[in-house]
Amino acid sequence: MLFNKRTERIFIWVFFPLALLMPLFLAENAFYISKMTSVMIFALFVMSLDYLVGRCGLITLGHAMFYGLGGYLFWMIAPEYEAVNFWVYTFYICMIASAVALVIGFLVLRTSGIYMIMITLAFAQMAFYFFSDSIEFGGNDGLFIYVKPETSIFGLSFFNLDDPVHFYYLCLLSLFNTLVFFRLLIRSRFGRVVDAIHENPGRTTALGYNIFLFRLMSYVIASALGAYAGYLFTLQYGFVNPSMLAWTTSGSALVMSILGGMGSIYGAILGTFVYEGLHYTLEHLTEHWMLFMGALIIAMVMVFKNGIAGYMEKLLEKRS
Amino acid sequence: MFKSKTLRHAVVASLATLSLSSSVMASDEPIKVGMMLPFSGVYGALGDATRNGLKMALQEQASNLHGRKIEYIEIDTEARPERAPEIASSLLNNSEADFIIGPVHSGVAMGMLKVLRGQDTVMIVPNAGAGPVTGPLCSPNVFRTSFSSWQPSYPMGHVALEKGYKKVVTMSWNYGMGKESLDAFEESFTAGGGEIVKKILVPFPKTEFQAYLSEIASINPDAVFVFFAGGGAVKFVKDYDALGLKGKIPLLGSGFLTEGTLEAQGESAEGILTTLHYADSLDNELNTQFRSAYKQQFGKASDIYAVQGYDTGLMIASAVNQLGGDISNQNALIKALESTTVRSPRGDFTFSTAHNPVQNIYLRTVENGENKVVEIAAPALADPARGCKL
Amino acid sequence: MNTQVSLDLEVMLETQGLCKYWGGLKALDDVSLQFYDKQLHGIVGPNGAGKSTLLNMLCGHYQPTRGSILHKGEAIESIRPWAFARRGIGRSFQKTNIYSGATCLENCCVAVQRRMGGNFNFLRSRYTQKVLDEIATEALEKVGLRHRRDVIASQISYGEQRQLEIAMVLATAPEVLLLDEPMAGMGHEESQLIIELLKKLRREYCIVLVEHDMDAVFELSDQLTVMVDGQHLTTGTVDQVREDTRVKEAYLGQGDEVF
Amino acid sequence: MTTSLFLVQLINGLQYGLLLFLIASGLTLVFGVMGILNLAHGSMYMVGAYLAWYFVEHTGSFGVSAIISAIIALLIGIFVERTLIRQLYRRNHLDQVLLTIGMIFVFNALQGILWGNDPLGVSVPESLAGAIPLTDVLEYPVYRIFVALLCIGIAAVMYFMINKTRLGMLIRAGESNREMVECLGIDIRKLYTIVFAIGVMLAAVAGVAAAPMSSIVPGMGEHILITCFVVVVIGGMGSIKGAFVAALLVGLVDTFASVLVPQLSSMMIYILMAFILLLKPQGLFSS
Repeated sequence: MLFNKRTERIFIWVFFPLALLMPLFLAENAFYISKMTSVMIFALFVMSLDYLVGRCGLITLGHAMFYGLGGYLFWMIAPEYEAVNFWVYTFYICMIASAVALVIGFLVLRTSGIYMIMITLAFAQMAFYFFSDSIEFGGNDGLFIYVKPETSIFGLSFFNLDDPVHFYYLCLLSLFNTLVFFRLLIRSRFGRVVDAIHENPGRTTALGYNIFLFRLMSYVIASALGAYAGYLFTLQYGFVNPSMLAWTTSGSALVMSILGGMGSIYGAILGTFVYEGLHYTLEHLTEHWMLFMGALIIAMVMVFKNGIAGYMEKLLEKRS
Repeated sequence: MFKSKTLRHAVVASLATLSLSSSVMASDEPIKVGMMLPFSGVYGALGDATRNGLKMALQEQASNLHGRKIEYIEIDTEARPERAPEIASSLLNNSEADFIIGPVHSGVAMGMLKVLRGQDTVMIVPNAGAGPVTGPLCSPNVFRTSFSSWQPSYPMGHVALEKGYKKVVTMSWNYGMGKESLDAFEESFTAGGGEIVKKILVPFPKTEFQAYLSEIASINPDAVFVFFAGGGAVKFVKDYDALGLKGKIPLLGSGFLTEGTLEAQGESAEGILTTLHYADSLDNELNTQFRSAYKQQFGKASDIYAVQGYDTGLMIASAVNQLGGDISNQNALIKALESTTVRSPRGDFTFSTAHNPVQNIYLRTVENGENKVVEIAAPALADPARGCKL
Repeated sequence: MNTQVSLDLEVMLETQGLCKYWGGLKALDDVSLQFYDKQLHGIVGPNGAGKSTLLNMLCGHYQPTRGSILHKGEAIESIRPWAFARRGIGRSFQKTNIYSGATCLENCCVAVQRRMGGNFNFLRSRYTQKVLDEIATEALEKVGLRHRRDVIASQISYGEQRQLEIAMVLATAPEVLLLDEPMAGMGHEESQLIIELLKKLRREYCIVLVEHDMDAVFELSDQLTVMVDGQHLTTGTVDQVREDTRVKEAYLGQGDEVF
Repeated sequence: MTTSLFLVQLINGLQYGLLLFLIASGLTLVFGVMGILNLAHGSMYMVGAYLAWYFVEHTGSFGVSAIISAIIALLIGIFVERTLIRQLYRRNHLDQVLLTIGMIFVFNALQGILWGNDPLGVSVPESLAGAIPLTDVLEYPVYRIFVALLCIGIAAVMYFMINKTRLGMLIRAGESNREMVECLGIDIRKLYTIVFAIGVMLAAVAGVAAAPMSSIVPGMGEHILITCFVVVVIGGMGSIKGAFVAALLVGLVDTFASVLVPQLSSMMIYILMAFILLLKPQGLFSS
């Protein structure tokens, strides 16, 4: 078990209280709220990818397919001018995405390594062109969502999605829940088998596990959460675009996940915030932000062996 | 986990910054112009030119701004639509820009509109021709200084009929702008009795045209009408020549086919007929002045994108001048903008009720590496603005 | 030419005309053997005799080209690899094959958990299940690794890792143990530990042992099979095999001083 | 489709396929020998095209420009391998992915700084400027035939090198067993430097060759990169022969799909790849 729990605990205790308090300081500036919200949504997406790549050893370059699917699914199944229930549609979208993941996972998990990277890419590209070439789905220009869902449970409504601060807290809650969920998942009996498969698939088969089933299950879980992230993204601005499904989206998510520390789950949040933070800072500083971004990425690969999370742990080890 | 002292410091610090930023006097503040343009990648050249034109205009008009300075905030959209809402929100809420200029790419335009429609800022589109911007999604605070994709292509149908072409193949990338252009051409061409024998939509951004051109050659139509821009336009025109279609089947296009690409296209572009709201060789004083000034300042020839940026600057300056420098009342600002007549290098133009330019469309042909104006294909053409309720 | 003696014990595993061809190469050719319950069946032969190939097919790792494998009379050669372990056929590998990043206990827990269920229980913590830990600890106890319970597997000695691997197989509660050179690369003392262990185990399980260490095989085996060039040469008790002239020839032909 | 149109499309498909092979061959070579997944390969294709343009502008000769560009690419390859790639041999694939993505950023930024964002074009060298008439309307430019022949030539040279020369022997040995090569007393690091540099040079040469028949634009590398990966994976990672067959297959499928099933044409090569990988999970010619 690569990542120790202490760093994770420290991270959680620093990050979440800060994130909880942030709107109190920055409520005046709607942009920071919405920027933080969108970074958290993407962190959720990166986290689902991190589980798949880092914990299960299933490297995919097609995860953005589910991110985009989350958005398009909502557009497809929700009535255009009527507020639907957020939770009910979360359930629908996760279920449909799971069904899609079940079929695609059944096909792609027969391959491994680089071949799996490419076959997941192939399916994602097909989905990308499906949406970007068809007029019914708004083509290259994308679609608008006009009415945001309401969030009542048994008549009680905690979040008003039209209010950026409410939406911020909904996303923070989602991120926190996802982190907790993955922690539980990793510590569960299921997680034990997944770890075992990641470390030594041959041995695990010899112990009598049908590793395909476990991989498929993991793929479905991660895909459903990826779709949930895409659904949140769509709700934030009410905008769906095929570029959500583009391979570059999968690519940058992968970069953030590696940067954060593969398989550490909480590293996904770290990686996303660091990457987005750098991107934001650099692009406001210079037109040639790409040069510095690239150089920084290269430098970070050289310095951090297991991403930022891994580096933090090393620091902590040294001190204790 | 963390020391409570540190936290308190952080709280105090951020509160202090907050109160500082809101206490600055409004009248001393510069006019903030946010730019959401692509400065890298495939559309990078377009973003550059637009920015240059815009800055040049505002520099020239500095004396008309009633002492107000201009502050620019430039953000690279990378032509990624999924980032558009966020950047727009950043310019709107964080930078509190008075004007937001952008974008080049239609998908990005849609994402921007989602955030900026009806907000307390003015969005001016200096290029993206997507119909909905001044159609069903039009809004009081959204203007366009360029064109709707319908505008440059619609007159070409009449031109083709006049030339006596009966059967035409149309072709473009399979995306909004391309499809809208082909539809506009088809509208006027078929209304006059012409026939579209085949409509080819190439997946964007594919540039392997050989297979399609071979097919066109086998159909052998009277003419070919295309919409391509930038690198794709270069490749298409070169392929059209290399495969021997040039000189045998006349090539017509929406003007972007030969804008900013002529140097790279070289000989291959000679003789192509296009329609557009501008031409480098337009014979008027303003244009000559503009072109030489631009060349002097930036060291390269201006193009349509520079003109569009320039006109955006003129439009802003004119409104600021009309209001005596006080642009704090949004309704007044919008009124001023609406009533502006832009004295542009492309010829004077006004705005339609949907906030799209009412402008001349010129028929041009490529001669010696330049777009030469043949005639005015449609004078003061207004976009039908289908679906706009303004 | 089945020279195998019938015993009054139950036949756990049986091969009938088993073949494995790799392209033109006959790694295993027409091998028919019977493995009895509560007996230790040694398999020896020079390098390339097909011992490991045989073992890999008995555990489902390879699909036979021809022939069949019977487990308690049922043909199982076409079932999926993981289903072999579920039928109680456990194996250890020639090269150490453990979860080196996890503790010894965790290693065995993975093995125990398969038959205890709850593998698709997503939320209940794996660390709060006493029964599992107890059974896993028992398995460690059996191989004498109890004191290493909470040590990361990569940090115990090589010999202990081999023991751990056997513990993992035991933890799956198998009926058949397929052991592929469990003593390979070990020093004398470590080998002795394994030998003692196998002596304890051989009256409880049906064990198939492929091993290079002849002394150990002779000491442990109830039945002994000699294989040469992918073919079955002879099977019998240790004494019978020792007397067999063909065996001597086969080994002498290889230039090996074995006996 | 008439027979003549079919033949023309066949030529189009083969020509496109051959160019794809040229770009993809470097990618598969580097992966096969060094196990490095070089996502910056497309950037080298772009760099090649830009260098070709730059030196044609300055020397006036396409041939000279091609040679200088190839040499510069070789040097870039050596430099990148020595300073960056070398540090990562012992790290996992994903770190290599991250590194090469960083390199894409850097190359794109440098392209913007050095050459700007305008689309550029190189004209076909005079000696290869003619065209051969195919039908009444259609001609086939000599330059494209030349490029196709060049690709076949390079394929032949690579085949010869890998199967008949000492370097090729080392490459094949290095593929299967790193230690063995080291035991032979050969500095594997030198071998890796050479192979990586050759891979980079192949990409750049492809960029140079493509320059006169395409437009030189920012981002041209990323688009081709994905197509190249499709080729390399269909062929089987690391197999030159596989890349050759797969490139032709992809070229033909893409060409004919454009005409026969236009509504699916954008997806067609991905459908092809998915289909092949489902049948042969290791590609057509995996080792």
